[in-house]
Amino acid sequence: MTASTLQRPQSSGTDDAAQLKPKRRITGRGMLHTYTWLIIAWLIVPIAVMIAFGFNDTPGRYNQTWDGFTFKWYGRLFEYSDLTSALVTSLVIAVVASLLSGALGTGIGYALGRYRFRGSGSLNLIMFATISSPELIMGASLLSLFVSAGAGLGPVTITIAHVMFSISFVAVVVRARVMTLDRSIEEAAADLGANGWTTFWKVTFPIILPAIFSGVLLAFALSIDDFIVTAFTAGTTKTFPLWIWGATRVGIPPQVNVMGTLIFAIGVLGAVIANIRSSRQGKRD
Amino acid sequence: MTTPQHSAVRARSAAPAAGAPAIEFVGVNKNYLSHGETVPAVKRTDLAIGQGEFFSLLGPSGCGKTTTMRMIAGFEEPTAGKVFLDGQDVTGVSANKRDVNMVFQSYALFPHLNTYQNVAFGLERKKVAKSEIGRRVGEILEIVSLTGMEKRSPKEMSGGQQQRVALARALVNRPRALLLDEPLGALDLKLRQQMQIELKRIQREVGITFVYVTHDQGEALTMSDRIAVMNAGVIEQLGTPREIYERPASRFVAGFIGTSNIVDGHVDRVEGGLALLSYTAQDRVVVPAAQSVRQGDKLEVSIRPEKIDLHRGVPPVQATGGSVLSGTVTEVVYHGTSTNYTVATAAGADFTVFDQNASNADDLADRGDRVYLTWAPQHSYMIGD
Amino acid sequence: MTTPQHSAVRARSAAPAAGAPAIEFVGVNKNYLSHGETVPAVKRTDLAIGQGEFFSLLGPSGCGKTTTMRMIAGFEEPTAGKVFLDGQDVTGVSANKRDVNMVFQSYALFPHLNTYQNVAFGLERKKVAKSEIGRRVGEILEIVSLTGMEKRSPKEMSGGQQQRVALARALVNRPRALLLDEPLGALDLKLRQQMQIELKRIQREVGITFVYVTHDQGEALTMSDRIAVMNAGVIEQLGTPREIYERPASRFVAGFIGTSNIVDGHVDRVEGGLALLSYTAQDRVVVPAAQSVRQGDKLEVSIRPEKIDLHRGVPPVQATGGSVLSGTVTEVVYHGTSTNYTVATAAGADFTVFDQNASNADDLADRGDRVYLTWAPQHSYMIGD
Amino acid sequence: GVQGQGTQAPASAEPDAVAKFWNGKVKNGTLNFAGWPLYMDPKRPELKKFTAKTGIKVNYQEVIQEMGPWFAKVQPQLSAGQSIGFDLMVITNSFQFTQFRDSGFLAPLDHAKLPNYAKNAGAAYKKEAFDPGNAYSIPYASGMTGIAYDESKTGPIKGLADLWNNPKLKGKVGMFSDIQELGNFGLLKAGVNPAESTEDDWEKAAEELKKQKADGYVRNYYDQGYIDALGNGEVWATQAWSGDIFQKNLSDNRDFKFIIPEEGGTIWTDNFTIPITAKNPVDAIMAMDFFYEVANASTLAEYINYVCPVPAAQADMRARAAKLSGDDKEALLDVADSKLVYPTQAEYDKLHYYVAFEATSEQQKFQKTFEPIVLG
Amino acid sequence: MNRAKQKIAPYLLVLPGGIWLLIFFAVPMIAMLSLSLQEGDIVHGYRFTGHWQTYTEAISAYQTQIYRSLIYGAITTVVLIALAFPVAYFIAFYGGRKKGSYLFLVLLPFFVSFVLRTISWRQILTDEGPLLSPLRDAGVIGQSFHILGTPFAVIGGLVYNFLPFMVLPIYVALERIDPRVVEAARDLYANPATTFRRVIFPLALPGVFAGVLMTFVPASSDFVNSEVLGSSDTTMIGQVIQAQFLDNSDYPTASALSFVLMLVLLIGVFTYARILGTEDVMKVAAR
Ligand SMILES: Nc1ncnc2c1ncn2[C@@H]1O[C@H](COP(=O)(O)OP(=O)(O)OP(=O)(O)O)[C@@H](O)[C@H]1O
Ligand SMILES: Nc1ncnc2c1ncn2[C@@H]1O[C@H](COP(=O)(O)OP(=O)(O)OP(=O)(O)O)[C@@H](O)[C@H]1O
Ligand SMILES: NCCCCNCCCN
Ligand SMILES: [Mg+2]
Ligand SMILES: [Mg+2]
Repeated sequence: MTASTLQRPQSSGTDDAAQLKPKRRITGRGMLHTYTWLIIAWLIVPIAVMIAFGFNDTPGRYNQTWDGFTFKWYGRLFEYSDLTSALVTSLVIAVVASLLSGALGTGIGYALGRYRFRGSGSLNLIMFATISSPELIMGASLLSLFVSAGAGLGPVTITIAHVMFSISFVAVVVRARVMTLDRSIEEAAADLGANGWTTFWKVTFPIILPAIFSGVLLAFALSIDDFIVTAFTAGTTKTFPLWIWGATRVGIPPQVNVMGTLIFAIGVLGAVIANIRSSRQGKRD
Repeated sequence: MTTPQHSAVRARSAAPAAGAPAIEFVGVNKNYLSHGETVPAVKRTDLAIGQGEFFSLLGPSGCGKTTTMRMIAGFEEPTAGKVFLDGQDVTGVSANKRDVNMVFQSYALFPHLNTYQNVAFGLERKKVAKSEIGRRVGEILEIVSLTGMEKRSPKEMSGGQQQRVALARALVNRPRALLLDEPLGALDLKLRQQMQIELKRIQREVGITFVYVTHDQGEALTMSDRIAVMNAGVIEQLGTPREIYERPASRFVAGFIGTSNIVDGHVDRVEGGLALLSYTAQDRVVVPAAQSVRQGDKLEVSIRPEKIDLHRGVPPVQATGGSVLSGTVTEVVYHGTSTNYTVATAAGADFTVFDQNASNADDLADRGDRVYLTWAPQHSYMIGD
Repeated sequence: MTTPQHSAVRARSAAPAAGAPAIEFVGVNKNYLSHGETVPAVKRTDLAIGQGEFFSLLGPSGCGKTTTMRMIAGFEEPTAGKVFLDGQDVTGVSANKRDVNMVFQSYALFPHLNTYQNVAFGLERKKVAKSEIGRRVGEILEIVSLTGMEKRSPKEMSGGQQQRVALARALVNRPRALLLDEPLGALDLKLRQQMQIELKRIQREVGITFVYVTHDQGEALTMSDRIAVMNAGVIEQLGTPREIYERPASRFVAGFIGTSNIVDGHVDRVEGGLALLSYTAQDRVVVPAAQSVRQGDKLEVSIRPEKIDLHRGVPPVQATGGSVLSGTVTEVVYHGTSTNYTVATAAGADFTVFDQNASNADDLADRGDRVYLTWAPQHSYMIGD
Repeated sequence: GVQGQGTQAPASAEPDAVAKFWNGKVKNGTLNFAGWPLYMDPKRPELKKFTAKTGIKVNYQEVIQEMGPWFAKVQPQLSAGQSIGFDLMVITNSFQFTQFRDSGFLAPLDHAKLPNYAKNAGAAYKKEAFDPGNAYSIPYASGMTGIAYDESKTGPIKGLADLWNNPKLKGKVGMFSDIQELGNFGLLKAGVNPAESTEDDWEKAAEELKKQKADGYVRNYYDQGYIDALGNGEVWATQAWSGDIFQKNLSDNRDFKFIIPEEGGTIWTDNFTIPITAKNPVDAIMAMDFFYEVANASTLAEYINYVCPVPAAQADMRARAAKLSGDDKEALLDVADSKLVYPTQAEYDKLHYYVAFEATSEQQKFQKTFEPIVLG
Repeated sequence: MNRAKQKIAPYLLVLPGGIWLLIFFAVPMIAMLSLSLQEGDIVHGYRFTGHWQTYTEAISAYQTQIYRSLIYGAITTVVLIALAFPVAYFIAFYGGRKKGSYLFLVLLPFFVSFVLRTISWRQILTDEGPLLSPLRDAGVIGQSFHILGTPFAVIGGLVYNFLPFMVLPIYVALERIDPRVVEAARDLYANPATTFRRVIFPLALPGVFAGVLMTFVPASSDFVNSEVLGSSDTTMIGQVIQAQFLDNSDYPTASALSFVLMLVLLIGVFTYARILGTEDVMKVAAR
């Protein structure tokens, strides 16, 4: 009948009540749906493998073949003190780097969003360059600098590097927020008797704080997972990714899988909670 | 064209044009499914829109105007019933195969194409020859006064100009009907008024049926040949602007279109087709009464503010044949062309009285003045529902 | 308070309130520097706004309304001249130290604070005691009918509610004057009308001077005690709504406020303070003439559409004492409360005639009808410039 | 004795340099030890014993997998005079050893603090050509580079010819990415003794290696990761270090074979050294000497199966075996008699020393010759 | 007074971060350029001699790897567009209220370390691993058939790791398309295919461009995927640079190669961004 020949425009997400018993047809939409899930499955495969092998009752150091299920690696999570300290190093660097780049990036982002000033063009260019430059080159050039300057490598140089590539990301996020900030809100504060300082801390800062926070989170994520730039600037310091990299050649202990799983779980949980909170807020609008 | 067999089914009000109506709904019903629940958007509707008519759908938000429009365009299929265009059943025919075009509220111009390309889009799809496209686009751009803007992209144009591109893009295809869904909603007052005039001019020029959705009653009144007032998925009244304004079929219509003064009371007497409602010795309302009205019935009477005369003293003899209500002026608002008085009447209701600041009009009253309102019985009417 | 020494300098129209005006501009001038060029935004302006006045600044976009307002608030400093608040020179005093408050077009509510916190913001800056703040916020929220909404954040409120928070946030500080820059610009028609009434009520209640910026003439007419009509940085006319509507000082004001019919012609005769302009034997315009008018002068005469009577036949004798123009109806637009006729007249100009659909009014004419327009001399006037 | 060499070594460190370095240095109770994977029992029994004995806490990390990357990694810090985080590191006698020493990155050893070394080290391990007078290093272990293979998949393998021609091994051969190691095997395949090779020989060797690669034999070039590739079947035969195979078989219960190719293999020495910026050099040198106690050398060799620089350890192993019985006894005796731990003359005849470089430019030339092979 | 403060405020705000970027982004590039023109060795130190021959030597020794990297990068990008577009399309147009959830699933890999998930692929694809062993046992593939070490594995890894970077910008572009515009096309007689070709795809192009920028550069300069999943047949220039810096301490060669790579990529990126406008790209990049 008529309904079955109908080509549905894509906009309406709902089905017609007219199609009382919709025949299962192979539609473009259905194919796309299946395809999308296939891609998602593919994306998840290595994660699933990582998680699974954290439960592998492997006898030796080579966690490669399935030897039965165990929880023991969770109990022996901190058995490799150097692995543990690599993780701690990563966390410390990520915290310091994200806070630092948060502060520096906020300054740039705020200035770019708020003022027109000479040099903002070049600044934008440098930011664009840091965002689009290959990490390899940034790492290599930093190494060149440190080597030329005769500076040793270690946590400090790693942090410097991480701050460097995170600043622009923070700045872009903050700038976007500041640009959409209604200037008259700050004028309103002045109008209500607030001086410049009070206006910034009581009005502007709280309003752009969520953007700063997402910038800092982004920087944290970039830092803790960074491998390439870190490889060039680490010297003998081991971060979590570097430790894993080193261990690949000689077998990765199941503890790495466990740590990976835990980081994954915390990240996912955090994202889900943040999402639920923001969607609750959205609903109140 | 043969007379379609469904012609027996007619909309409430006959279409003015001869032959098959440009657009016809027969028993159309539309439900949406939302979160598993059925949302009735348009309830059983019959409707015929004549050839060349400027037809408006008027009603509050969510009443089903857009849904009606989208069923004509082919973006939604009716849950039940049929849609005819020029007498042909188009139910189930997809949008790109229907010979009607739509002007969207947000314009929906193709942002990556310039004016010329936007306007030529439909003709290209129809495989019209290049030279012919050029000719027709040029022609229509002239009609909408956009000659010379061919190369501009949408974001390089003002709201009003974009609006006209959207119009040209639809009109250039010479559709059987043009559907306009709140086309002026996004424009500011001045531009809106200007575009109203422009639209009316263009419609006259091209002679195409316009189906116009708006929730602005002023716009509907000034522009339309006929108006359908919708409420909760149902057409409550269909008629010319004057029919609808002066004889609203329901309380809803009366309230939605223009300002109405509404007063209620119990019938004291029915005489010569007129019902009399008394409030005090002097205060009374006389209204043409339906056959069914009996003494003691409770009635609601509606009077438009421009029909009322306001007197500072006791009203002249000639007025006393009709209604008289005394009261006190609580607000006087000067509007330039007119002055509006708000009067707290003896009948309990607050009345608005509209008075043109005409050549012979003095200031009728000041705030606090004691005044009398009078009007002829034929300018008031009982309201249903 | 002592009379300030500048009191000799007076704005064109005397402030109605006694004592020092709430706001006074003396020789104020404001230029912006944009891309190295000087943009004059407000030209040499003297202005006095009285205590408790509802004062509107009306004018087209870019005429300098916002700039004027911002100079009062202290967001901009005049390039030349002085600004006084309650007789005190505040030129150079920064915004946070001026005792006036502003309501922004976009409301500019603090999105991270709830209603209570928004309203309390100004009092906190003034270090008012906590309990006192609570009391005053509660009081003002009651005035703006927002009691119970204290905990809501701005985005949890409708446009109209936000508007009232903005109002409360300013009013709670009991400023010398409240500045409102198109406060209703973002609201839709219905809400806008509702808020107009609300604003007027609140102003009456608190008795504070309101300086109101709008480019909507209807709004200005209905709400203001006095209006300043600005054009290109200059106040073209300052007066009550009625003064401005009925006796516009310039062609610009006449055109900007309401619809004006403008007709020109050469003076045939000057007699008894009236100038006569003839077009044909029957077609003539009679207008009160200034002393300087001589025979042969070219005059422009303006008549409001609601002052004109439209006759289908030759006009009655009583009307011939004034102006008579014959013409043809080219457009009839039904508006419900009124009908507008467009008439192409013998004097060359197209006339708009406004006719209330009053109780005694029949349809005056149809499109194409030959008609006569008449009006009394005193309802027309010569326009300057 | 094993003769690894770098460029012609200068005379041993001046005596006052030793004094200058060690003056005022004291034991701190911590030791950061940089070692190689598969170079010590994962339970670290010797280190535990050392801690028990001296109170020095040892942080042992398997951070070295190849000499080039290790040198590159620590070079910036050492140049800047900063600590690399390690007090003791085990480095091979390849040209990077010379680079370390010539850059002044190695602390001169105070032999007064190495009584066990003086007493127990084999004679050959006291006159290494790459470090005359053992001024900067004493051996940790020696080892051979040969071929390891999975006999179940390859059948018998005899030598380098298999890695070049045996059709069964196509795409299943692993080679070292260490330039020195790779070059050596190229030279041996070309019939040249690496220690006596000339620049022309290097070209020839490079040709051999390129051919091997072009013919599709090489799956990849590996650092210490070769053992993993062998374990997971990525390669079936590979260049390998002698003791690794023993440990891999032990820990994973596998049966990989190790041979010295009939065309010849190489022998090298890994050495204890103290980075010049070490924070705990006294603790480090105490550990060095500790490993020269016969009992400790014995258990270390027992586990790692590399060539032991302490001859007396062989007797110790036999003595300990005597106290055991059954499989354990068997196993320990196997180690004591292993030709990999105590090679016989027959083995030495097949073993060659590394290419020695007269000058840095030569070493760079060597590197540039073979590098592009590894880097695809 | 106030005005002067306003004037210097932006500079004060920008200064710390700006200096940081200058010293640790701009200056290093110069240091690298300088290093590439030096001669010497790691033991005796490098001196500036303006020895540009390092460039010619390095390029001629490693041109294969340079080409290979650009080709792998290009293939990866093309495959990414093909794979990502339908996903982005589905989520943008049919995702409904689950849009957020779908995007989240697509971003899931980001919650696992880059190195770790690449290694996980190695584990899956290994010659005697869970994928190939059963196939080999079943006789579907030959004894020496393998995936690891082949260009397929390397490009597969690159595609895997960068897929979200392509889905996201395309999604953002598609999301921004006003559904009315699509309806307008249908209204103007375009069938679904034409609507896609003439309206949806052109409007999604900025997203595709941004995606290309965000994937081509990191993919063609990557060394992790080819190191973990590849072999010496798949060596990319990133590995060479990495090795010259971090294994061989041949700083001049490494710097010269880095500089060449940077020029090739940055010139590409900047002309590309010039054409498209950096703003859009940055906006998407910031997501
Ligand atoms: N796709 C949909 N799914 C579910 N319900 C819908 C959908 N579209 C519209 N509705 C519902 O159908 C009813 C009619 O909607 P419609 O859009 O036709 O109203 P409208 O008169 O155009 O209103 P407005 O003036 O606000 O545009 C409303 O209740 C609306 O919520
Ligand atoms: N900061 C500024 N720099 C340069 N020129 C300005 C600035 N602000 C306003 N102007 C110019 O000054 C003139 C007056 O502007 P103003 O904002 O006062 O107009 P307005 O009457 O409020 O207009 P609108 O109704 O559009 O709000 C305009 O020509 C405007 O372009
Ligand atoms: N598993 C420990 C291996 C130690 C090998 N070191 C010698 C490297 C020779 N280039
Ligand atoms: Mg609608
Ligand atoms: Mg303004």
